[in-house]
Amino acid sequence: MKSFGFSIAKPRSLEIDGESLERLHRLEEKEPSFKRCFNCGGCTATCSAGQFTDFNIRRVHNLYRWGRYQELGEELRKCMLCGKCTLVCPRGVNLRHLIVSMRELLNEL
Amino acid sequence: MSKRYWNQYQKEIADDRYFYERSCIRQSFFPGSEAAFLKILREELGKDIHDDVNQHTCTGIGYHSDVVPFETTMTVVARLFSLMTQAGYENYVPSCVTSFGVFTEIVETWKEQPALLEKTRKLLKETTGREFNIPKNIVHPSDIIYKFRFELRDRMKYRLVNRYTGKPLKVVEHIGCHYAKIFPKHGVGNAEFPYVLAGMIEAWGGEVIDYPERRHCCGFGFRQYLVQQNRGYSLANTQKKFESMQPYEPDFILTNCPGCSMFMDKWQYVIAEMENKTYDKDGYGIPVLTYEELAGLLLGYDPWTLGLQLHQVQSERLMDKIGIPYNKNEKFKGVSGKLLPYPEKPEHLKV
Amino acid sequence: MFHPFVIPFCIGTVALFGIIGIKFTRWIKSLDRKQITIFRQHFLKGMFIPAIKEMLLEGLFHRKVTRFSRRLGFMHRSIALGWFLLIVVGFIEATVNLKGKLHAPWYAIFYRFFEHDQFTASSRVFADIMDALLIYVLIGIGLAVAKSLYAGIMGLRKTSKLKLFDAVLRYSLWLIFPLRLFSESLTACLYKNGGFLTQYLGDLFNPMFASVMELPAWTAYSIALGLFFALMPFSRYMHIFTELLLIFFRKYGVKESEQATGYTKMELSACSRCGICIENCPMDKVLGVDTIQPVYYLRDVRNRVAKRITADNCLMCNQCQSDCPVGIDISSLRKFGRNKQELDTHDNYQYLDKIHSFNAIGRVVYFGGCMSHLTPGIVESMKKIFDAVGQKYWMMDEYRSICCGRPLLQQGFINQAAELRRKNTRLIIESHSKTLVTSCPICYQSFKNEYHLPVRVMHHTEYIAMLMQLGKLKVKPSDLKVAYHDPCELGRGCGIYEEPRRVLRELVQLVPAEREGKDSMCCGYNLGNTCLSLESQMRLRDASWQNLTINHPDQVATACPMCKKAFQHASHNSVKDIAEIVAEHLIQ
Amino acid sequence: MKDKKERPGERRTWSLLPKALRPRIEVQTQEERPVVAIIGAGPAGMEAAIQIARQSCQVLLFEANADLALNLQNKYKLFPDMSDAQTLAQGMMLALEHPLITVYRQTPIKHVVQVENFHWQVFTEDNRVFKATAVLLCTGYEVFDARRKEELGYGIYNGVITSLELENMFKQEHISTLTGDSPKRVVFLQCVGSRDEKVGNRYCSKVCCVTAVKQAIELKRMHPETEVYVFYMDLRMWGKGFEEMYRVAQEQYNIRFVRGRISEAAGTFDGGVQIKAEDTLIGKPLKMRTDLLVLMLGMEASCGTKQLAKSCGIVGDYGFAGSLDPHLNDNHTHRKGLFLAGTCKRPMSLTDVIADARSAAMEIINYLSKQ
Repeated sequence: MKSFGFSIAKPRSLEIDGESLERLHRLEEKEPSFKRCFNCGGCTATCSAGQFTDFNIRRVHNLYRWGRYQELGEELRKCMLCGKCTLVCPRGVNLRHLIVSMRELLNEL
Repeated sequence: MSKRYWNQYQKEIADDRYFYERSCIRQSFFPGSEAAFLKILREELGKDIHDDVNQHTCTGIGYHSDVVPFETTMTVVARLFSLMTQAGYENYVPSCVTSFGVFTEIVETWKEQPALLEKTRKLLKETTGREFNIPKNIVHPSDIIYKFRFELRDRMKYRLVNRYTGKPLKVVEHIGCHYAKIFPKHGVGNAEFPYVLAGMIEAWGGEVIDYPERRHCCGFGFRQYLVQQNRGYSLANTQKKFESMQPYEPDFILTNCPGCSMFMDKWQYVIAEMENKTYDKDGYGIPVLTYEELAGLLLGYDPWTLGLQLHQVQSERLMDKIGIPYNKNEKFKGVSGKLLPYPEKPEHLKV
Repeated sequence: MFHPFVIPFCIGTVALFGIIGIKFTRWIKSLDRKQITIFRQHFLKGMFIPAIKEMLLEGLFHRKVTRFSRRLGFMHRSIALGWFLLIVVGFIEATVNLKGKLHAPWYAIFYRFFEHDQFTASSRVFADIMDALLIYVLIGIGLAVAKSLYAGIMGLRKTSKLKLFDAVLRYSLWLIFPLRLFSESLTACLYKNGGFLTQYLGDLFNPMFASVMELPAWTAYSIALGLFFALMPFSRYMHIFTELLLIFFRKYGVKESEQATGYTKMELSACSRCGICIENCPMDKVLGVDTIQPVYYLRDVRNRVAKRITADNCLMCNQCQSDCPVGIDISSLRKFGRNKQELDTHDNYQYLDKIHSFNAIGRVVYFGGCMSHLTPGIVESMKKIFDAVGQKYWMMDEYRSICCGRPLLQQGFINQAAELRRKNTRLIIESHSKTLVTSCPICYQSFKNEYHLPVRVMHHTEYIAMLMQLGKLKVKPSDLKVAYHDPCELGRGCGIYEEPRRVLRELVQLVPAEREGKDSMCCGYNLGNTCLSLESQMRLRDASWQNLTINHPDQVATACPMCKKAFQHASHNSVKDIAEIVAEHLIQ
Repeated sequence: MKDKKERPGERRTWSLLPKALRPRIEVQTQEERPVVAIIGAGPAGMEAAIQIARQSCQVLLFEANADLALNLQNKYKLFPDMSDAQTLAQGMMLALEHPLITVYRQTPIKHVVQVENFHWQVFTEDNRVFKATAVLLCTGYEVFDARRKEELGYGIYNGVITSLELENMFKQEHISTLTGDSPKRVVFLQCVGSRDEKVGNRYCSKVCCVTAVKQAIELKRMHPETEVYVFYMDLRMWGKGFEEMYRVAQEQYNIRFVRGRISEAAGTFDGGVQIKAEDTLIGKPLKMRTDLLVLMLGMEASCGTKQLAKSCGIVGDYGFAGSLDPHLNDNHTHRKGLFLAGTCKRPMSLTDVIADARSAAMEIINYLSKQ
């Protein structure tokens, strides 16, 4: 491959068709309650880590949903696993397991 | 009814007596195109078109790259108009879509702000001692070819039909953004239904492909490609278009803008070398033609005189499909009759 | 005094002690520095006698099993103690016969085969004692057979499932004593040297049959013994010796560290797979999950086939740990199984570096815990109580809370948990306070056992109990009927059973739950399990609620925000934290 | 016939009792009219009673409380037309004064029993028995107990009130914080006790969205300077005029709608409430101090509904009474002669309740005509 001194910029829009959602399906298998989220934001509002940083667990799992693993980066490491999010979730999503599972799946990258 | 609505999307295109202004970059990248245009107008259609020896840039690239201020651009453009006035013409025909955009923009500005017109007249007078009239009609050469597309069709030797299958060729048409996106009413079909190239393709037997990113910019974008670090954005736009048109398997791309022809052609090489990806089935890339080259080809002009060999993606396979004969040995014969050295072959893109 | 048939026994015995020796050495060598230091510190403190005493009590008498179920205890005791006595008395018998001369080990074991002239009064007595002991062991074996057929006999709901290897071993163990009885009876038939039982049985045999069968029977006995001994170190029966070693080290203050060590291996091998841990496990009892209990988990770890879900799908309610007769630190072993080395990163919480402490000299540091933000009733009541006794306080996590780190630790994030502990430790130390009161049992357990804080750590129930004892809190009792729910982390986790009850007794009428104290049922919201669905949690909660309300209390009291939330989420408004009940009974 | 077997010997058991303890059977034998017992005199029960009586049937209307239509009377204005709730209630009560309608106030019903194929007996708490040909359950709803969501601070912080309490303030035409000042900022929170798996209520209570919009508008009318925020997860403006009200609330009253659920509330030193939510549309956590936090309480099956549905064996989802099917037999149960109307089935708006009561009346008349 030749080097031109620049590369093709990646689009900022979500290009879903080209993405493999295999990792999402595996997450849904690991923690089925994930599918129930209706994005009320209760988790982010109560999040212990979110009181100190811009960590937004709802955003994190939406990024994961669309396979934006790069943008997720090290975000999940900010989580303290205290479980408040799980406790407030009106849809009964098991967020703690979701976070650990996401970290495991992302670790494979 | 529909015809009446369609009339609202037409523009006025002068019949004859054109003042031609050449493009800065086309002369180096597609040197045969402008010559072919003049030939078609003079020999096939018998029109009066003036090609002035004193013409110069319109500053379009500098203007859109924020290098040249608007006042300067207006004065430079005024000098071009004064050349036209001096030569006794009223219909201005800029070869370049960027120039076309700049002229329409300036003329519209003068209409809204007469003070600027006066200032420009003053500046031109002070600097060069020249005076000018505003052109009656500014049209792009593609408008003229569009206007006379049926006349040309009758003189053409070939049609846009695949001679092996008998089906119309599938053509992607791409219109320069500055043709109809800045002042929609100055384009055929406005910005909503740009028809200038599609009209030619349909008239000459081809089939226009309507693909999702049809109206997307080619990626030229002035500031994007001028700075090396930004070229990735330019390239990404072009790639987006290619990704979108690829499933339709187009036979070639037809453009009316120098930037678009250049970038859609050359970026195919860059993408191939970067990612080993081409957008036709066989790895040769999709040929990109200007409307003059296409008209010339169909009228039976020599492809090497039209300058097709200077494109990145080569057109032999397309000519084979249409049935246009060409001499392989004369591909790189110079004007002097001597063979020029062959260009270096790309690693991934086949030629 | 030798006969070739003793060879299997000899091989087995040598293999047994050889392998045990190697294993023990390895384990002891791989203890970590902290454990060795503690062992050394305690070594000179005269722990030897108590250690031996407990080894005897547990190893032979099976005191804790007996406490759980007398029948089960009897079974284990009859096998262990009976066998032990058979060996000891057999040895004495042989020594007496040889008048104190040294003799080979097989001589005592196969004494009846080698010594035929047993007509003195003392030898008759020995023969009768040995027969009595044999009967004692055989009763135990009989009970074990019955238990394997029907667990209910032993007061167990379920018995642990076996693999083939374990089954072979079990059958060889079961065979040993009937074979001994059979062989001795045959010899008694031929030489009249038996005790009351063997002689009685021997006389039933035809001497011809006896003379033919004698040697094969003794050989079979020797093979059964040899096979059992040789395979024993690789099986669950290894627990017989390991338990003794474990008790020894435990008496010397050795505990599980953060990472698995040789001590962990001892604990793994010390599990006798009695299955008591299945008995009260809420996962099994309420949800019917019967693959994750310690007996299976430890087996899988030992066989290196443990799946993640077996380690993960546990509430960490510590019910099994409190029931375990061997006292294995199951929670730690499970934590090792959850170790997330590959995910457990460093420097995750740098964003906490900016947080500064508050100068709280003379104040109590109050740490509500993350969850208390969702139960403002507890926090407000604690503030009221502090105000009522004029105690100044600094609520460390009033606006934002740093987690104590225990939830991470429970899930195997050792580094990350340590990082949070460091941050909190710094804040607490820099506050210069002397007392830390927390409302969350999870934090309490963490501060108490996982942190090394130079301050007094109290759960609010302890704190309130202390205030009451000092007579500082003025309260007016009412005749409300209240049942108390022991949170897992506070009760079984930290042993705080009495303080909350003492507080409640001062205020209200305490009515008992069906199971309480160390048998209290987890509310289901325990943070120890990340895999449980909400539906399962709710089932656990409903079971726990039913257990609590068996005597129709007006209110249920608890001392943990999680438990409170769990019950509150059901259609019950009548759950309160002890702090709230105290605040309501305060005399203004 | 099956129903008969369910409670055999119902009568015989009484005869074993001493006379004084025996239930008094009050026989309604004015004429040979069919008798319909309606349990619960809310809008549904009252409307059905009126409609059935107009068809010349005898109606016995039982109400556990001393007042009729308590829930309705607690309201101030009705959405979407802002008409007066009192007027509506008074009108209905006036229409109840019909010779064929007998209203039994303070008469809680213990259970209803089918004695013969076409005969029902209604047992009151004080051991009276009434005979009826058909029974209509209109036992209604009660609001969610906000204390179950402790994190929202109801019952702990004075600034946290329920939608009912706010409605009451409207009725008294005086809105104030505990300190007596008029609130500078009021925050409404939707879906308290509905759409929440943690408290076991997965369903949408249907009316809270528009109620919050209505109350917000009323609030702005009384205190134009108050800032009003509505925190929602989805705004379900399903009824006639609802969407228009929402638009008016935005445009005319400048009520601000924030998409996010409030998950924590804490007291502030000056007696206000600090809430934590996320503005999910920009993806940032949000903290806000407010003078009043209004919890829009969802509907749950009332005690009476739960108890009667259980004793009749018609328990549907979440303790509500279950109808035969939601389309053609929504007023029927699987027991002949036992009908349902109103919010004892599921959350409904007042408009729907009245329509449902009329349809129940029609079904009952049809049923009676076949006897």
